[in-house]
Amino acid sequence: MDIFDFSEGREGYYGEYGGVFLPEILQATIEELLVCFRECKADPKFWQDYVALLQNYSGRPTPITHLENLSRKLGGAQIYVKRDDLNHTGSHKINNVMGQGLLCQRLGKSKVIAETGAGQHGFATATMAAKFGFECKIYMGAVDVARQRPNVFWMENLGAEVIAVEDGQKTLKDAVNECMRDWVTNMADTHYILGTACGPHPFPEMVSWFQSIIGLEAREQMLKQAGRLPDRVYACVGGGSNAMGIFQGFMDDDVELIGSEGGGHGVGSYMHSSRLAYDDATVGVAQGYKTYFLQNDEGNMNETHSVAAGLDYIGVNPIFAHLHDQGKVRFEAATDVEVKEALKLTMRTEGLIPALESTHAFVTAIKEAPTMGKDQIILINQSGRGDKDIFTIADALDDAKWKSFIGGKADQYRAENN
Amino acid sequence: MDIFDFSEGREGYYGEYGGVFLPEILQATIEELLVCFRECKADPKFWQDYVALLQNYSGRPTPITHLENLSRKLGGAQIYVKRDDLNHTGSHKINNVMGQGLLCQRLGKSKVIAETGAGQHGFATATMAAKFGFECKIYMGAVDVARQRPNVFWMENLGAEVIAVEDGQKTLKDAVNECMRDWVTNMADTHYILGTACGPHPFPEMVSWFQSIIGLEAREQMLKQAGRLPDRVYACVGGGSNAMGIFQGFMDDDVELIGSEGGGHGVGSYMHSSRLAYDDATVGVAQGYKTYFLQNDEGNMNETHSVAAGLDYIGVNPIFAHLHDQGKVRFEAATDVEVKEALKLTMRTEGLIPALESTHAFVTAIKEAPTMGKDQIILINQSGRGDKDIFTIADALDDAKWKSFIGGKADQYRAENN
Amino acid sequence: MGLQRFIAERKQSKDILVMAHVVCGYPSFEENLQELEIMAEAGVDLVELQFPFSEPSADGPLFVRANEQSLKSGTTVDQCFEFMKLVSARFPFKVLMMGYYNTAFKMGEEAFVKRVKESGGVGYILPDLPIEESAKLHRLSEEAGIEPIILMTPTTSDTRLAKLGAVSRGLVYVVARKGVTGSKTQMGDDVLALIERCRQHTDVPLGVGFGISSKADIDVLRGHADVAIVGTAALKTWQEGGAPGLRQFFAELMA
Amino acid sequence: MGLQRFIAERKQSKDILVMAHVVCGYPSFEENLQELEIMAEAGVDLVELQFPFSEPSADGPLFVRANEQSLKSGTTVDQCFEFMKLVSARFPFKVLMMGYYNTAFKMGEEAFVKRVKESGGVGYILPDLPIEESAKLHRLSEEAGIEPIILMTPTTSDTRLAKLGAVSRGLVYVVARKGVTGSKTQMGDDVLALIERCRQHTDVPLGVGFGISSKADIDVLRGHADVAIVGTAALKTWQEGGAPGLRQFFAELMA
Ligand SMILES: Cc1ncc(COP(=O)(O)O)c(C=O)c1O
Ligand SMILES: Cc1ncc(COP(=O)(O)O)c(C=O)c1O
Repeated sequence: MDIFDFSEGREGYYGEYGGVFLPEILQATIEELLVCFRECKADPKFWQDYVALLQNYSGRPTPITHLENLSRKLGGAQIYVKRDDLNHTGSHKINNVMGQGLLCQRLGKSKVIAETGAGQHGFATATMAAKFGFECKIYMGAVDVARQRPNVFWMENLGAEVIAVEDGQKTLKDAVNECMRDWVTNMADTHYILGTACGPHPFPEMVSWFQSIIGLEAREQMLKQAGRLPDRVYACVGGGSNAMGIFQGFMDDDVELIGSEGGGHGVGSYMHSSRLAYDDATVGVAQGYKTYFLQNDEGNMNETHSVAAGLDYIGVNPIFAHLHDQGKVRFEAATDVEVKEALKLTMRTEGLIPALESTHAFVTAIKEAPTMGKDQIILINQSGRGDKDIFTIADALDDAKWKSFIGGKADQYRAENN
Repeated sequence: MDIFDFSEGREGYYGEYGGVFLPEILQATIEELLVCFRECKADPKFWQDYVALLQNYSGRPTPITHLENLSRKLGGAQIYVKRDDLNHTGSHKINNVMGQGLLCQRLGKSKVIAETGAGQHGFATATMAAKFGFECKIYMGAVDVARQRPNVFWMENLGAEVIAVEDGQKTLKDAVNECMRDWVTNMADTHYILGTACGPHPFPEMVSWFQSIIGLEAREQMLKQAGRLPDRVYACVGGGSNAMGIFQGFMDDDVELIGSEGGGHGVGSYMHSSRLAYDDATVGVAQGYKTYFLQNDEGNMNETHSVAAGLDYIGVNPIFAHLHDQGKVRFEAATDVEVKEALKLTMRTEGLIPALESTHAFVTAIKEAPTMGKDQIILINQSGRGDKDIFTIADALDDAKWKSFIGGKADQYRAENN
Repeated sequence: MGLQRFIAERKQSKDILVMAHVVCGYPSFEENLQELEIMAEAGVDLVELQFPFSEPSADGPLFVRANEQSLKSGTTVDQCFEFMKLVSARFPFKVLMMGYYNTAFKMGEEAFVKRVKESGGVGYILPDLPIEESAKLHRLSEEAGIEPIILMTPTTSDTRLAKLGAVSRGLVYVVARKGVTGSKTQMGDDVLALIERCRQHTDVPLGVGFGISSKADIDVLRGHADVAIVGTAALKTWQEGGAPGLRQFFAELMA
Repeated sequence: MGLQRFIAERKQSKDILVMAHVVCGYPSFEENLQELEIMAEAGVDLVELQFPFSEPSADGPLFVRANEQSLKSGTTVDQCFEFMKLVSARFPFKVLMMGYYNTAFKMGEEAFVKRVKESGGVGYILPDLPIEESAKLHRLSEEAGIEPIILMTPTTSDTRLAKLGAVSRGLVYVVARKGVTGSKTQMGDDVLALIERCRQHTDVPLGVGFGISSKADIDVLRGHADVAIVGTAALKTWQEGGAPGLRQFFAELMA
């Protein structure tokens, strides 16, 4: 099945989802991007360059780790983990960003802009911009700037300008809007590095294409290491890029694909970011594309929540909306509380620190592994590492020593200033 | 040249340096370790298992990155970087730790202890212990515990007990002493995972052996990627394990090897940790071995300093003391100020964030590259990533926004407690 | 009377019409009425009533905040339509719905068109709805006798202008420059050239907007465009100078 | 008179000798003297004078801090030797240098041996110096007529005990248990068995130390060991009870 074969349907549509809903002023830019992307996709050399860049700069291929301890402890399926946390900058975000960097070069543009929530995509983009020599602006909700200062610190030191967005909820979705505003002004020399498989066509397809490297590697590695394909593959779903990335390796196989969304405070709480696992989202059009959004009856977006900033988003990529309708991907939610427990378990049992986002995939896998046979195999995508999120994780785990360390550090800084 | 061929000299001695200076109570334990290590080294299967473990768990081989921007900017030699920062847990320390984990299994011991300064080796050891199922105690100077809380946080969450050492300067060397004290009591079921190529024989040889994987990979990669060997190889030198690791790949070649030590406040300041680059150190015996130490005339150790906690140590591995005597490795120092500048340059020019330790190697390379020909090649070992050191780096760069973020965070925690 | 005929009629007595803008419910519907009162007095010909949306990505800071505040104070789509009904009944100018496509999409395109019509609106501007996605909505609008306002921009190619021209009806909104609403545009030869380009692809009247803030700006357009569209400048004036300020603003603008 | 002969002589009137310990310069040389006065009064036979070192890795917390404090207050190796000279002249007990090898290494082994001898010391204990590294120092010591104290421990194999025994002279220090100085040892059959094992490999007197803190402990050793070595317990008593405390401690210990 090629989900990106539009010859039978409308270009850029996955079932009824997707499309391009952009101001007229951007139509030429998005068309130019589409043309360039089609060229890149058709050019085997482009993909070779892309793979070489990731190998030499980001450490790809990332390995597959067999979690023997956790598998034994849970007593069911054998658990394997795809280690995209080992990428340069600490997550799968770098894959997409490096790909778009190459594409931006081909477009002949000298500036990049990007939205970021957790800061992970912004960090990756700032890194890429430093490497490629692009001018770089990162839009980030003011709330996120305040709570994700470590990433802001690195972005700035990598030479990016970080702009705190003071509108709306001052989080990810508002940063996306602000990026659009920059883009409609500066499209002549600026490429918008969208961070996930969302937004107007061709972004969902393009980001999925770059991320497909995860699944390509993983399929081959599973065959080599475990001797066969996994029965189930788990990935967390924010916008859906890491999940699309790994799932694409197994689309044509008899492998069950499970996306794990931000369950936040749980079903019925209206404090979550589960667009597909829960029943609260409806189809709408915003931020350039049509998909399931967490919105009210009038089409205004609801507040969302997840302990993982990278999952805390109103929409989901249109491909998943379609695959969900078709029953080709199953969606589950992991609540904040479950995520904290799974994180602790994973750290102690295997010495891995998945990002809070990735831990959502672990939660669902950990729930299901014991119900499976010992001869069955599951694969989890560890999209990122958690050690970049120490503030968030320390807060989540309510660590008293951490808090007193921060208190002491603050006192030290104040004393220095006097 | 095989520096570990002791058939002509005394076992465990490199020139006049090295040896075993341990209490009698540990002689049996160190003998047992030596025998086991000799078995492992002679067993090709052991090395295969070791390599496989690092591949599957830590992402080895780490790549070599060509720094085209920095090379162009400096206008001299082509600069390549060995990316041990991409390892699981963020530095080369994991290599040694995983190797000793396998060895500890073979020894049949169920507990591990380790000293740590910056926390990087402790973090790696705690990770390994979680993976292998060992009980784990990490000794860390109280001063380091206070300033390196993030690593302590992760070690504890990985299940290790972190013990703050209140003696002496309350830093790395005191943690080493405290480890020895634990070991003389609990050697029956405890293996001491020494973190660098120092200490009594066979530790310098053993740690060097495990770290030699860096050089093995790097040599092959340079030939493949650059078509030939580098003219010079740079590595930072704390205890000397990452430097020994990469240098071993080029010992028999016509390649100049340069170790970069912690220059701290500079020559003559007596606030540094340059044992070989400066003239302040003399030969002595402490912490189980004979080498150059920063000590006074009576053999009591001096205070040392480096902006990089991982270089801030009184001694240097005995192999380097010998290679220095023989003129086989050149030693230079990088001062704190130089390190900050090189870090900024590297971040902005290449999107890399070397650990403060590794940045010492960059400093020396950046100084020398412009004096070399464009057709010459240098290789820098990036032993670790700096994003784990945000507190140290933010302090070093004196970042005002970071300080006010910490102030705000402290206020938030205090408010929560009321 | 349809939008296009209305413009044609008005243009018999004026060389350029003026379209103004309010964000429904911001600062409040009461203040909206006061603003509209002043606009009517000044002889404004057309008014866009913006239905607030949570993701107004084509708007500049002032309107973004206006959208946000309006929603915060509880403005609903239903209230906006009721307000439209009131306004179109009370004032001599014609009223257009302005907003984002999701508002129409969520209520259903049929219901949306019906409701605009019922509320006395003569058309709508949905800046994030490209023509590729508008076929059904345009058909429904035609059936109902209201006009979808199409945008033409400086980045639009001639090929695409031709496509846009072919489906344009009622009024074409010529976007004077790149960017979002709100910043100042240098009204000069570039804009006139753009109008000229657009004119070659459509026969419907051309409104020019984005950054118009003074009589001088309008003077530049006179003889080239049919409608001058004033948005942010008016809201800014209202915020800073209240009713007297706004009265003076329109008096000077339309002098 | 050499150490071994001194022990033999003393043992004619006592079934077990006692060796005590002070850390030079801690709390101060003056207090060291007061302690030694009390030890002499109590009839202590031997005293180790510990030369403070910055990395005392074989010592427990109390001695670690004593080393540290002494260095902080400026104690030098020269002062320690001067003190040794004073002490060995003033008191009837014999004095040994105790410390870490770096102290000897830095001054040079010849100078070290000469200085110990000159200062009236009868030997030295360097716990981090294994016999493999001691050949030269042992030779120099033999020439000078002072004794290097060799340690035997519960983890030492019989093969190694034989090797140690072969080079032992003056006194062998039997380490009663694993660990560092300072914690309590259960003085029982294990210790006696260890002494028995050591005895099979050497003819020189055996001193037993690590954790001896009471008369009861010594009573266990009586008839098995030649010397009971008391370290931490005495320092702890001094810190807590001062001179009267220490006087009572030794009175009870040696009753
Ligand atoms: C580590 C990590 N995983 C997952 C996500 C979610 O994004 P996506 O669903 O596009 O993979 C993020 C987003 O920031 C992330 O940082
Ligand atoms: C990243 C990194 N590099 C280098 C070092 C120095 O150690 P060594 O000289 O043993 O490589 C450390 C020590 O903590 C480290 O963390």
